Amino acid sequence: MSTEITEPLSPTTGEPVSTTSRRDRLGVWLIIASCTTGTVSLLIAYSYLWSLNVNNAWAPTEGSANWAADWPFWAIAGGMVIGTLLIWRGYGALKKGNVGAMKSMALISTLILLACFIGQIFQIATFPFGPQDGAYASATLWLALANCIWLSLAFFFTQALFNRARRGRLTPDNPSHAQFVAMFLTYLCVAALLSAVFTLVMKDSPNTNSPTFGTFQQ
Amino acid sequence: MSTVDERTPEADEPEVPTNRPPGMHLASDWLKRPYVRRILILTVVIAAVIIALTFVMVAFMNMSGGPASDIQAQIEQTMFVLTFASAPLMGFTLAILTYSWWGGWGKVTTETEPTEEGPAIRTNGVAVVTWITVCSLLAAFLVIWGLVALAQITAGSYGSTPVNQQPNATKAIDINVTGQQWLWSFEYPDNGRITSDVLVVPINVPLYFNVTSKDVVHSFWVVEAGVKIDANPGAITNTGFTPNKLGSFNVRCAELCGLHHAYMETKMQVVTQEQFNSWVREQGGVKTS
Amino acid sequence: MIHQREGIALKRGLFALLTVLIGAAIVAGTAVIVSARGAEPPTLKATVVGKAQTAKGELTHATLDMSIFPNASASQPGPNIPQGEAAMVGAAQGWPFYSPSTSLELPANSLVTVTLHQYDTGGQIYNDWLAKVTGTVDGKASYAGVEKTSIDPNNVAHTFTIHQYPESTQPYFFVSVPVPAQADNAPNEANGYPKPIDVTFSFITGAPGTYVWNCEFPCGTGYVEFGGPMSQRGFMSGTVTVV
Amino acid sequence: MSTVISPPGGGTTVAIHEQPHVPQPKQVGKPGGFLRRTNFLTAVISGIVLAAIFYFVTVAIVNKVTGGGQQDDLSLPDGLQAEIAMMYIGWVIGFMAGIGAFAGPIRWFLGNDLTHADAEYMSGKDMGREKYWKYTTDHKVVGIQYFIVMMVLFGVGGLLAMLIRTELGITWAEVFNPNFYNSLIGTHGIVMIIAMIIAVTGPLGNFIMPLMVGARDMAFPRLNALSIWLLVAAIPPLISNLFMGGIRDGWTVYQPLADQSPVGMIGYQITIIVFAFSTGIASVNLITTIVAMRAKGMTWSRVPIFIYGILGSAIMGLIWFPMYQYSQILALSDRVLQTSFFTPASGGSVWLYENLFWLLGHPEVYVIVLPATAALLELMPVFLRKPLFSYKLAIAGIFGIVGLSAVVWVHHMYMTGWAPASNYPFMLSTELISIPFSFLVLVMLGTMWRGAPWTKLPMMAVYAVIWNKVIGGITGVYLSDTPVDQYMHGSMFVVAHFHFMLMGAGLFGAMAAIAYWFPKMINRYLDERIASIGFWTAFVGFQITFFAMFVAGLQGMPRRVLQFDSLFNVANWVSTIGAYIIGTGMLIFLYAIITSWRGGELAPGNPWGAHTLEAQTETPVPHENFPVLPVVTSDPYDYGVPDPYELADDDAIREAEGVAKVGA
Repeated sequence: MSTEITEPLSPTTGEPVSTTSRRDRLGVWLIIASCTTGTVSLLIAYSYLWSLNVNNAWAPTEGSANWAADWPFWAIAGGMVIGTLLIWRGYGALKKGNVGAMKSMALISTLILLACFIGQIFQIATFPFGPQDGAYASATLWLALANCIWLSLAFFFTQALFNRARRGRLTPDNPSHAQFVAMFLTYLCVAALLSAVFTLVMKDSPNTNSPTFGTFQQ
Repeated sequence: MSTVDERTPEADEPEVPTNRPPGMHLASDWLKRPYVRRILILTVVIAAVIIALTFVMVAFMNMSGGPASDIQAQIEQTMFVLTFASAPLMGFTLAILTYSWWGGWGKVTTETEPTEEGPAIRTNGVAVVTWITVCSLLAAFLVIWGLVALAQITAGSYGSTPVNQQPNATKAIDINVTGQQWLWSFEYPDNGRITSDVLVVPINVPLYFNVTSKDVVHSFWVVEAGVKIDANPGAITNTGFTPNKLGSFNVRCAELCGLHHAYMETKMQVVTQEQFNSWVREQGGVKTS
Repeated sequence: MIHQREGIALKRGLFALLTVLIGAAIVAGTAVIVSARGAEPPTLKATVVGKAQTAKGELTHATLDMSIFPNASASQPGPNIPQGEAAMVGAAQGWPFYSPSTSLELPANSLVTVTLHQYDTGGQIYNDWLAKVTGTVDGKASYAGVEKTSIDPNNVAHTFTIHQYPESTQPYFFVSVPVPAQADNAPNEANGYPKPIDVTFSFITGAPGTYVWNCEFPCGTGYVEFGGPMSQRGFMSGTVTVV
Repeated sequence: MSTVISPPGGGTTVAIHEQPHVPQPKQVGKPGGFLRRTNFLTAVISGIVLAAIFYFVTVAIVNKVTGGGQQDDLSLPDGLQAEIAMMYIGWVIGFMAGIGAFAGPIRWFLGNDLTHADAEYMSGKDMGREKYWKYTTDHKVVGIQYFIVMMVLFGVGGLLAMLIRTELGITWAEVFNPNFYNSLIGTHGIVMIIAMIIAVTGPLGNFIMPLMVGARDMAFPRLNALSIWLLVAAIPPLISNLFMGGIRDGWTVYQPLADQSPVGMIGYQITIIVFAFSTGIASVNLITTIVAMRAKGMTWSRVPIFIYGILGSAIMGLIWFPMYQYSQILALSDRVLQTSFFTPASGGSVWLYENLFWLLGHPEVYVIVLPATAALLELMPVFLRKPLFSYKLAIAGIFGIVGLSAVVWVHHMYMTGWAPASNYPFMLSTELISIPFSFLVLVMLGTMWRGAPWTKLPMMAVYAVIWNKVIGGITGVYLSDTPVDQYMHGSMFVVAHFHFMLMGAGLFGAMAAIAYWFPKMINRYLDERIASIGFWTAFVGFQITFFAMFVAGLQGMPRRVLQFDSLFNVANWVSTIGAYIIGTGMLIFLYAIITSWRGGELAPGNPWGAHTLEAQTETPVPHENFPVLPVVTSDPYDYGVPDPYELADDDAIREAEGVAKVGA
């Protein structure tokens, strides 16, 4: 490895940042892979309980009046998508050398995600059912709760991007952290959209003659 | 080292590189090597021991009076087949293991690291290909046998298809098995819904069980009949068998279910049809037509 | 040099032995402490009152007198499981329990008459079959003097159910007697409990053996109300020794 | 850069020179900053404090909500559910804060990045013993910490095992209260599972692996410290369950039975949730290090097989652990929030739990067995002075197992009746996984073939382990076969089988690996004689215990019972005697470790004459691992002399069979 280095070096290991960021990118991919399994297991729980309708207790109490409203899921997911696109945009600008754009994009995205976070909490608070009201209630509640946790993380990340851009840690020749955050946010968007789709598509359970609990009546 | 002569080739083997076809390809040459002979003998011995052990295993399985149904008999037969099929390969593995451990190829017992290097065998096409083929064939055989056996047993226990759709099960008896902490109870819907704490069944009549639980997961295990199915809360599972042996057998719970799990046991009494009918009558039920 | 080596080897051997001994001591100590902590309450012996004529001829007649309380109180302190244990399993004052003890001892090959004084309220039992009387003399039990073969499954407080111990060499033994519930508004007496419902039933014991018994009515806490007192020895479950 | 080490195969070496003038961010405070003030003690204190705060705050809130009265709904579990849960969460957060785990993220958030001085302080450079009690990022320190934690866990699990066998050996009475016995088996199970999961990938994966790939440290040193301290934080809740009513449901804690357990169950659930984070982070770190930080010239066909084993194990842990984690999160919410994922009366499904659980539950077995096996494959060539036989076949075997492990979980659920039809395909996949396993067996046999073993403990242990593997394998054939499993499922036969796999192959393999790398880690030899005595005593006891258990299972003894038919008495008496022998052996082995650690014979850099990179740097390993990063020119298995039998035919055969020539 020659000494004339055109790009900055990692202060801790002395390697060129391209080397360290390649490494970090792999790490981010792996973390996303792991998180995906988590999301998948929530979706499995939702769809499996929906398909079984054990003891006819999938639907929240009587009637379909108690399904959660669909639009909040989509609104929140939409907000997350916009926030994510902004970060990607900022990353693009940053690579071209426009740090200011990165800063503003990160700030706007932070505000949007904060709004989503508040909206998410509001949605959970206003569900037409409590956690005790059967399987649908539980599964939907947890899809929302997971999203809530993700959003708080996303808020942390984008705010951090803003801080780091301000402190000059995000430079055109060392932009990788913006990219990592954007990658993670993209995964969050996919997760949010998936839960929106699941809650939209799977309402009334297909299984209408499940056995009554503890008896032999089909 | 005393074993050097074993590791240097026989007189008729090439000492130096030649262009003659590889000795490895001639099984006869290979079999001439002393250690190969010894290992093959060991293989035969060990395989024989393993096969003998199977009889012991089945003897243990039958200690409590089984097999009480064709299903259990079939399970034991499957065990025989599995062992017979895998004994040679297992024997060969253990033979090489024993031979190397016992020092057939020499041993280095020095404190310092050995000075002599072993033969630089990186790989061996013949060995690899043979091994993979044999193992795959073995696995294939086991799978196929297992699938067939499973299909037969499922048919014998009516799998999950209702009993009235069973060609051979027109006169089968339905029994509702309820597991709850920490009791089994048996309801006879065909016999006026009488309920009993003991599973009383007539011999040579197909039985069809609907199994469920009132609380947590239990597992309905008729030991000597080789039938086991979980009793799940909120779901009904099915199994069945045809008892072919008079006597008293064990019904156990095979899934941890709390404080008295260890005591969640009862008996299965296999009796003659007459005894069964009289039992049903004194329980106040109606006998099966 | 060699000598020294051997000395070291000897020393190490001794220390290794010491390690093993310490380990064994730890295991033994823990076992003793734990087994003492989880000890069953003192045995309650059935009192022999003489002979009785039964279907099986003349047998020794023994009686057993127990009470079922809905909760512990000043007059009824409840099972004395160690304080720490109680806290650990979240044992509350509100736990129902059999009194005076849950470890029963009955004479073999004899007629045993059990009297239960029932102070607790109840409700519906999961398995109607357990509202039937099983395994007693001619399948009956007397409820406040009235002989019945079963009671209303929607008004059960507890059951007294002896069942098989996983041991094929001892006689099969199954007795289950449901105990009706107090009315929810039953007035309390001086001792802070309503007037008890007395349930009396008799069964014939066989050869000596060990069995367990427990209540089969969901009177505990947690999932299907089988946690808490239902899954804690000394409250709603215990052992039966036939000697 | 004075010393220049020569890589195996005597290739050329080049140096990656530390840049003298790396532009540094502004140094905030002294190097290390906040971490200068944190250590294990502060962690424990702040953990306890925060736990207390969370507890009392929750008590206050709950009293406000419920009006402080006695709970009237009996279907709620006993005890202070939410309060205890919050207490445990408080403990974990407080502990991590007290150890300084949050300093890094906060600094990143604020943009005060680490300077080189910070990094050096955090990696414990020129620090004494106290670095083992701090949030130290050096992989060698983390490896030792894992080593200690692992031995503690084995101590606890072993003690519980002895108690279990005592209960089962005394067939004429209940030694323990049944509900304590139930929590005994559960706690023994999960403690041992956790200990086995970290047994090889923890100490060796962290200490040896970076040396082996020729790196200066792991890819993410701070994540490395995070993973070990998360593990440490996760252990107290688990152990404490024994004092809070216990987990009375076996290590699988099947729902909804677990809902009836006292608050001890919450300890289990919190532990699993945290441990899953720890494992996931560790896996990310291991995989990245292996993929991105190998030495120059260490192509994928020159990577030591042990690295492949770690890689496979890490991949499975990374992908599948969240399933288990979420199953416990949902179970906890069933308990505290009264949701109904697993409570059938209100729409939950027990099958959902079983599926989520076993989706990790089975790969986890290979997470345990693979690294141990790979470690043996690594040390066999060294002691036989022969190349590893058919290196590529070994790799194929490892990744075959990793791939198939994802599609076999239902063989734990043959008898649940959740989908009888699925038994056919899953029986197929389960039998198929025996093929990649057979690859590994052939590699071992081929490596032994015509080799003269150097009879040191690690090599001798290999024979023991292969024996156990064969027994575990053949009994596995029975269990994977649905008809036979219909009899065996849930019986003692299963218990004996998985002990042969996890303990016989996993633990004994780990012991061999520890014995092999002990000189490198502790820079002293493991006392050969005492260790061997301990090992073989344990081995003999192991055979006695679990063969007797096979017998009990065949006779029809169910698992997890404390009283049983007198038919099983003899088997259980024998089994208990054997268990005590195991205990004795293990204690002797433990003593060997302690005494060698304190005053063993000093070891050279390369005690066994191995060719792998970790053997090329000196012992004790310098802080930077390698003064000069090595360059690899061949795979580490270039042992042995040309084989007269083979000289003529190698290439002919390889062409004929299309098997590629391996290595240099």
